[in-house]
Amino acid sequence: MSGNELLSDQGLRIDGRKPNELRRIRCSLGIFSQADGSAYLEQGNTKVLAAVYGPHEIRGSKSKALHDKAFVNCQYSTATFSMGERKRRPRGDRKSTEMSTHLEETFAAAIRTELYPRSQIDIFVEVLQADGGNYTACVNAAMMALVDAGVPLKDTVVSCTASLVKDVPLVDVNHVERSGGSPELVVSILPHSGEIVYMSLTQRFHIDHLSKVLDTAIKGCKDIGAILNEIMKGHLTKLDTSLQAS
Amino acid sequence: METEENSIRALKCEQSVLSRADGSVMFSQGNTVVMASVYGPLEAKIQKELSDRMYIELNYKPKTGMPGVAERGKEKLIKTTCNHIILTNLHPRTAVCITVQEMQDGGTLLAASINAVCLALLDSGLPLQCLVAAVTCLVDKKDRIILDPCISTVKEGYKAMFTFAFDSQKYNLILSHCEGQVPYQLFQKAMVLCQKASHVIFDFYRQAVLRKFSNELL
Amino acid sequence: MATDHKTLQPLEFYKTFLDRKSRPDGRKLLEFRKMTLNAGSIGTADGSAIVKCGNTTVICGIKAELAAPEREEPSKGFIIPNVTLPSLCSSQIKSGPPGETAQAATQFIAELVNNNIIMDLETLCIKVSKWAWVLHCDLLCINLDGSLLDACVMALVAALKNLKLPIVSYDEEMDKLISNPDEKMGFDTIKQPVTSTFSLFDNGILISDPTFEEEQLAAGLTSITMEGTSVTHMYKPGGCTLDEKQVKKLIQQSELKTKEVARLIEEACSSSIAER
Amino acid sequence: MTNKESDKCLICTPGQRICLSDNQYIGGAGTYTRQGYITSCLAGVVKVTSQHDKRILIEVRSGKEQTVVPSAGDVVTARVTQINPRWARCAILCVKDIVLAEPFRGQLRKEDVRATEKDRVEMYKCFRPNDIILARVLSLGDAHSYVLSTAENELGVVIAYSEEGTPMVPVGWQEMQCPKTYVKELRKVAKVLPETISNENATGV
Repeated sequence: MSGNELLSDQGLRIDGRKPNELRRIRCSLGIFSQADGSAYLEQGNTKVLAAVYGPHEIRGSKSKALHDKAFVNCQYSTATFSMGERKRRPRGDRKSTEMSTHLEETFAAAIRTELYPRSQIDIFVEVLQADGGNYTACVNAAMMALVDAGVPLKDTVVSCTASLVKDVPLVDVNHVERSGGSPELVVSILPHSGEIVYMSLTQRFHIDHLSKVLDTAIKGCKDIGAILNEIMKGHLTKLDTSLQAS
Repeated sequence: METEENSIRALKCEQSVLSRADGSVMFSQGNTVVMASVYGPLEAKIQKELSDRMYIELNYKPKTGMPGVAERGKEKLIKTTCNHIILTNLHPRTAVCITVQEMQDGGTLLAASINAVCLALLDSGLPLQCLVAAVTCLVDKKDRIILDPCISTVKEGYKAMFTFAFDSQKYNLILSHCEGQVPYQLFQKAMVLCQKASHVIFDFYRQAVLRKFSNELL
Repeated sequence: MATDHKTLQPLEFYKTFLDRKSRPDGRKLLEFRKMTLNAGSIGTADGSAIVKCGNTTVICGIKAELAAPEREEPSKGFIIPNVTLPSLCSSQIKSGPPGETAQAATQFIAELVNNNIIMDLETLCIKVSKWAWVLHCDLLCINLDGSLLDACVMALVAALKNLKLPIVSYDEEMDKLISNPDEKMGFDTIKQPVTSTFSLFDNGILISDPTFEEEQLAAGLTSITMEGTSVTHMYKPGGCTLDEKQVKKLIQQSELKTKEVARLIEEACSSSIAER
Repeated sequence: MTNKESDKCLICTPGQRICLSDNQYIGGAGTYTRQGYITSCLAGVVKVTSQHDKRILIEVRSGKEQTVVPSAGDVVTARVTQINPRWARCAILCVKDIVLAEPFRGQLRKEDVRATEKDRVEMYKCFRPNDIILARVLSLGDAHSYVLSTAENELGVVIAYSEEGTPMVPVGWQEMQCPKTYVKELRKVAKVLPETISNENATGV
């Protein structure tokens, strides 16, 4: 998968998007009755479910209890039918545990945990269909689920990926572009305050390009943030009539 | 469609075979042999403890190998039956551990293990609401209902196999487990047949208890 | 005040509804919840379906692989079902190895599949004792609100009908499999068993399609699987007793639901989304 | 945000700055102040209410009742799960009048049961498993349970079941009676008038 197939000379990508164009985002909130907050998010062909339980009592080992703030527990799992070939262990493998710890650190920074001392907030994420950008879709879905659960957040958390092909930065990378060996920069930010909460880079590119690719990623995050805010407001206006009454 | 073989195979049981168990039985139905033991009421583990009733733990041990998903399915069936027949609210915050060990597979394992558990509970003296008797029947390819089939008839292949368990008060249905597909009238006919056959097993329980206490009274 | 009554004395709260022949969510005693079915929604799976019975939602994804059949049954392929309840689906489910409900559900579906009720396993065989299809059917419950078995069976049947496998032929001398990708083999002619779950209360009241709370409060639970008018499986794991009259009533009630669901699956497989 | 009262109420998302936090505006529930700005931490509708001392209170209210955790001083409703001579373990079901999605674990020590003669309290004379009690949260306690207290007259047993299983009627501040079997059982009764009791019983208390 050499460079010119990823980016044709007219500047179009494999799936026909322009380099700075995001994949189609669709999201719905409050889709489960059992969870306190839930969300379903589609970014292109990547489909992710997120559910939030809590804040509730610490389950399992009591050692995790923090006396002054809530303990955020995340679990990232991919459905066995979500990839090309069947995935043997949906949860236990190293990639899932790594993703879970990254999610925990991202959301421990975003949730106002000091309001709920010695309790636990559970965030469960299930990837139904994986087409690249799994981590970013999980972060965005988990954030929407937290908002639906009414958990107070310092700020929304938005995540996006960016890549570099033939010195042209691409935003919101899908599976084909990622598996073609091109570098992938994943960034999670708090859009209003602009702070970067999580950043990781796979493969290599020259240091001069870093600022260019990082700006593309952050711009991608801000655009996704705006779209998700609209969806949130749309969801709230639907509930608005009940809010007026209360 | 008369049923040529409508009798239950020879039933034999020996109670209090294990010295350390509160109740134990070696039960055989034809050439299906099952052993059951009851330990309890004993102190429950903290997270398993129920505040208003007794926690029932049931392990089903196959003859060879580790218990798999099929054994877990059987465990759930027998466990919920025990939950109904044992008066669990008389012993709150305790636990009882029931173990079923498969000794020989003569075809009707599920029915034999339910009868064995009932006998073991009788032997252990736990307060029971009623007794339970399980009967298996088989509908072969020519729509004939065979009661309590032995392993050879099962191996010949069958259209459907039902296991029904009835209580001793009004002979109502407590447990039912079926494999295979059969028209509704035949299903109803099989259930009625098993209900009549369960009387045989209840009489056997009475004789077993009689035999047990008779040699103790002598 | 109602929510306090519900949490402090759940059984009395529920009994007040039962006495008036209704239920907290407004349904009558033997009324089923709204069912939605969406076939073929997961692109990466060979066959898939999403089923929503009331709030209980189950996704079935089928991945096909090739393997050698067993020696005792050389001409049979395999269907391996696996019901997973992630801790996402309810607060009662803890993360870790599958619990008792998940394993009992897997066992229930395995029994349904293994004695040729849904489809004849011979159709999955490519070359006797050499090559056969293995269908890994993964049933993922993403919201558990009672009557899990109904949703699982419906999702499995819909996914199998939606399944498309490449037609594969065995080349004798080259001992190789040849498949032409454009021709696809469908499974539309499979039988469609339908499960309906009822929960029983000790005062003889029977209710259908129970929610999660109703299952916890009930004294017994039974799931009847039927196909047309014949009974495939009456799964009653203990709990309070049933006499013949009640069993007859339950079977008639599940016959109604069988027609309902058969029509729903037909509709779903023709268009991709169907609702009742 | 302009000060004029826009007819369409403003919907805000977490992290959105609402206004400058000076002495005229104060942030209420659902908001927090950061770098001098009142910022919302919930997705919901901004409620602007002017208080009696002419300062304007800014609140954000989301559709869901806000998630709450028992904190010191709250009156909670709990169910007693386990009793032993030194303490009673209970499951906290509601905090003030908000029902919790999942119970929290609480512990009621012997010396916190009564205000008077603390040390001569016998637990089995005050509580039984499955009783519903009103209690006050004293502190967060050790790692796994909140410390509760019923040392006030309005706190104690509200709903208790007799041996036979029927809800009992309070007939004194230490006794409850089963309406069916007329058996009297000892409980530390809360002096609150449960609605189910008609008035003429109240005079008997």
